[in-house]
Amino acid sequence: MKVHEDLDDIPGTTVFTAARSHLGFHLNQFCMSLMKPENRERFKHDEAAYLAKWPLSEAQRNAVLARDYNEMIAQGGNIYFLAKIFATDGVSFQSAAASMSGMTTEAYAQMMLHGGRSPEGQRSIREGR
Amino acid sequence: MKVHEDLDDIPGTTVFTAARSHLGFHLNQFCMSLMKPENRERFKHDEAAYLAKWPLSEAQRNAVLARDYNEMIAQGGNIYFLAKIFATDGVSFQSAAASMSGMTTEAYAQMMLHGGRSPEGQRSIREGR
Amino acid sequence: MARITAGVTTSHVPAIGAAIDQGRTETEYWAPLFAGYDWSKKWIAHERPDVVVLVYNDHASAFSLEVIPTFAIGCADQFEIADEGFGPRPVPPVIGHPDLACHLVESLILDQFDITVVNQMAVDHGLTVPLSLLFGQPDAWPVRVVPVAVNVIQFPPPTGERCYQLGRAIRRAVATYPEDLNVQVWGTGGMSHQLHGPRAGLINRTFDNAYLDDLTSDLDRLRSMAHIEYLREAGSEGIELVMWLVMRGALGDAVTPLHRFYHVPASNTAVGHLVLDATVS
Amino acid sequence: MARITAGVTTSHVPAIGAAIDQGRTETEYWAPLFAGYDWSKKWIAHERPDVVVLVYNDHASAFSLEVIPTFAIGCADQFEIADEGFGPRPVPPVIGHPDLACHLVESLILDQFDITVVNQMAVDHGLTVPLSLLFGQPDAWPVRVVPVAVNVIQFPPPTGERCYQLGRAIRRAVATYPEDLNVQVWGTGGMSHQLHGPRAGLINRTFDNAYLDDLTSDLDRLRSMAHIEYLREAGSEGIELVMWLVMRGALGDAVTPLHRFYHVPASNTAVGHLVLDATVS
Ligand SMILES: [Fe+3]
Ligand SMILES: [Fe+3]
Repeated sequence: MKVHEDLDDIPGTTVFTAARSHLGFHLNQFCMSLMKPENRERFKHDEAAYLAKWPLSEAQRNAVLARDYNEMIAQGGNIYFLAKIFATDGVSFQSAAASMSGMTTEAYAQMMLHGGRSPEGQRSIREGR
Repeated sequence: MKVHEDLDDIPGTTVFTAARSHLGFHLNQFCMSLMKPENRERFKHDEAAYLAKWPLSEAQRNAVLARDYNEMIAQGGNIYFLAKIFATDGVSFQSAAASMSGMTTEAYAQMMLHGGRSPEGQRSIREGR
Repeated sequence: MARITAGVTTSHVPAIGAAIDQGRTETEYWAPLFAGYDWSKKWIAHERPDVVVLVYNDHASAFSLEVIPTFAIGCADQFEIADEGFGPRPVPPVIGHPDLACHLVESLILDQFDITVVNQMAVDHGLTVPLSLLFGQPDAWPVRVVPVAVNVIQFPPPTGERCYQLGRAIRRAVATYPEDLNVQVWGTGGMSHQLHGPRAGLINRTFDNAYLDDLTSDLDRLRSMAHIEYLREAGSEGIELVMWLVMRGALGDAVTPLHRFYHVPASNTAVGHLVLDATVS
Repeated sequence: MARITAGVTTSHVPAIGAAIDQGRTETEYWAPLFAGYDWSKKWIAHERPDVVVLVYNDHASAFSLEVIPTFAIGCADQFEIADEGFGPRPVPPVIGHPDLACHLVESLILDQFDITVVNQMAVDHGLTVPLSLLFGQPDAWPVRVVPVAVNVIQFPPPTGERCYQLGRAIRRAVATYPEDLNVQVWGTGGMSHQLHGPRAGLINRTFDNAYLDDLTSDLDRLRSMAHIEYLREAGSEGIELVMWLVMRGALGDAVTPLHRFYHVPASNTAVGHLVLDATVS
């Protein structure tokens, strides 16, 4: 996979490059299928059976079943595609974002009400700023 | 529809502009459906019933049923899409081209063997060259 | 001749759409946000544009990973409302302007922009939330829309400079459209936000306000801003801001700021909103 | 580092594919055409490129009228063979080079080309007939392919100059790919032909031969040729020739012609074929 030194230097961030898009193609296409209500019903009825129709890696499949969004992203998922999963679950974007940052929904909501996460120290790993 | 004086000045030629693409959208999308063998079978079995599934104008529908390719093109058809119809019919591209130019397949084939249609007089209506 | 009279920028958060659709605009959380659009709603009711060229990004709604256009322009009569996973927003379908859209795609391709022509697509919150913010909840949208979808999901989006140049080319193309039309250009997305990973929730007020300033006072800085700066400073999803530069390029050299608003938060996002007048006096 | 070593142009008529697939290459009608590729088949067996960046146009196979990209690059592992209405050609699937393709799309977008990224598509005779002409009927294609699909169906295609500049940008991008790869760039389509309407069957030998000449001797003339000239002189479908300019731009300033062939007819079309060496001595 192509190395992007700058992109990989941003703390807590996974930039969705062409190579990640290639890795996550089927995972993200599965997510797109959840834009149809009948597919959401099928998925909710039997998640494993529904997932079996997509050629996902085991890591991808397990991450979906566990709703481990950071792991889905590590396996090529993109947040706008993955949003179809938590929309199907009735989970808000804010709750999903909270879970990815390791915070409770309440603590995250309070952080946002107080101006959000500061960019200080969040810009560059190697430059420590 | 946008006027293209130059494009409309070429004898016997219909340039497939964005406006014609808009006009012929459903006609051409119907043609694309014939890329699946099961759809070709359905179409051959009952052409009118198959065509009824597409929101075509009456002129478009009649032109398809009559295999009037010049009329299909006047109604927004594009030759690469329409090619799916004559491929379904087992008609060669050369025969289809012959019919559009008002020639028999044999006469057209002879013309091509002798170097094709000359560009003389075929470049511009208004300039007569 | 058609003319571009004004530009609008605004963020386009899905939760804003939900607040409107579910009648929650007066709550303590949402009222301050919607108050920032009161001036703009009155302004646009008076301006009555015929067409909005609406620059937005699709969020994995119309475009899957199968085909990812950098710049796509919608030439359809009508655009359905996408189901983003919780049913389509209860808003009217978006009515296109196929004749102007066809003119734009032909002009832009001949002007060296590698446009993807789209004859059928659904539109998501990126396009409909800005319409709701400016027009409220009408039975039918009072404007026709030419959707211009910009890829900002798969890296790299087009550069800020390329977006700015697309805007300039849109301006040239609109000026050669024969019908007398009042055209606005909107740029949506941004401001700072990050929706994924441990850094989710990043907001950078300083960056955002400098961006709002420089859209009228130091455009050269924004035109030359590299993607990595957006990503570091405005959050990974804040790179949507490049779409504002299409709007800015379409307004020509001189603009007059009419209205400015900034608010944090809307869900995970900082909301920025500008109204710019492009009318040459 | 990867390097572009050579370029090939060739027409890509469906009937040529059918003649190969049905074992009719030795008939009176077809033998003179295939003889024109004998030299090239020996040449490429000796050259053994690792990858072909294959510039072609889709003929309403992968792309319907729903989404029409001006420039699309395929990043998939493999591309299936399209069914163009009479079943897929009986040729092996086309194996991609996703890593190089991803590098190209990222480089080109940052270099101000508005590429559409494609992760899944079928490929039609526009791509497979040139492979068959150069490689015959192997069990597997001996080369990986990065498909570059150019819209030439809905007017306007990109200009010749834009195609040439895309080629130059491909050259810059390939030069920064870290792996040592022997890359060829092919431009397909053309030469003069018209497939529709009363003017069907138009062939312009004079125009075609001047085009073959000027690809090495007066490139400026070809770069500035307007679409209307292609349409008037080479037939409406002859505008596919703009794709040859992508190939030419990718070879750099100095090229050495190695082989040239011209033949009329193949079904409705004039066939032109060039092999150009790009190796700097
Ligand atoms: Fe967005
Ligand atoms: Fe072709």
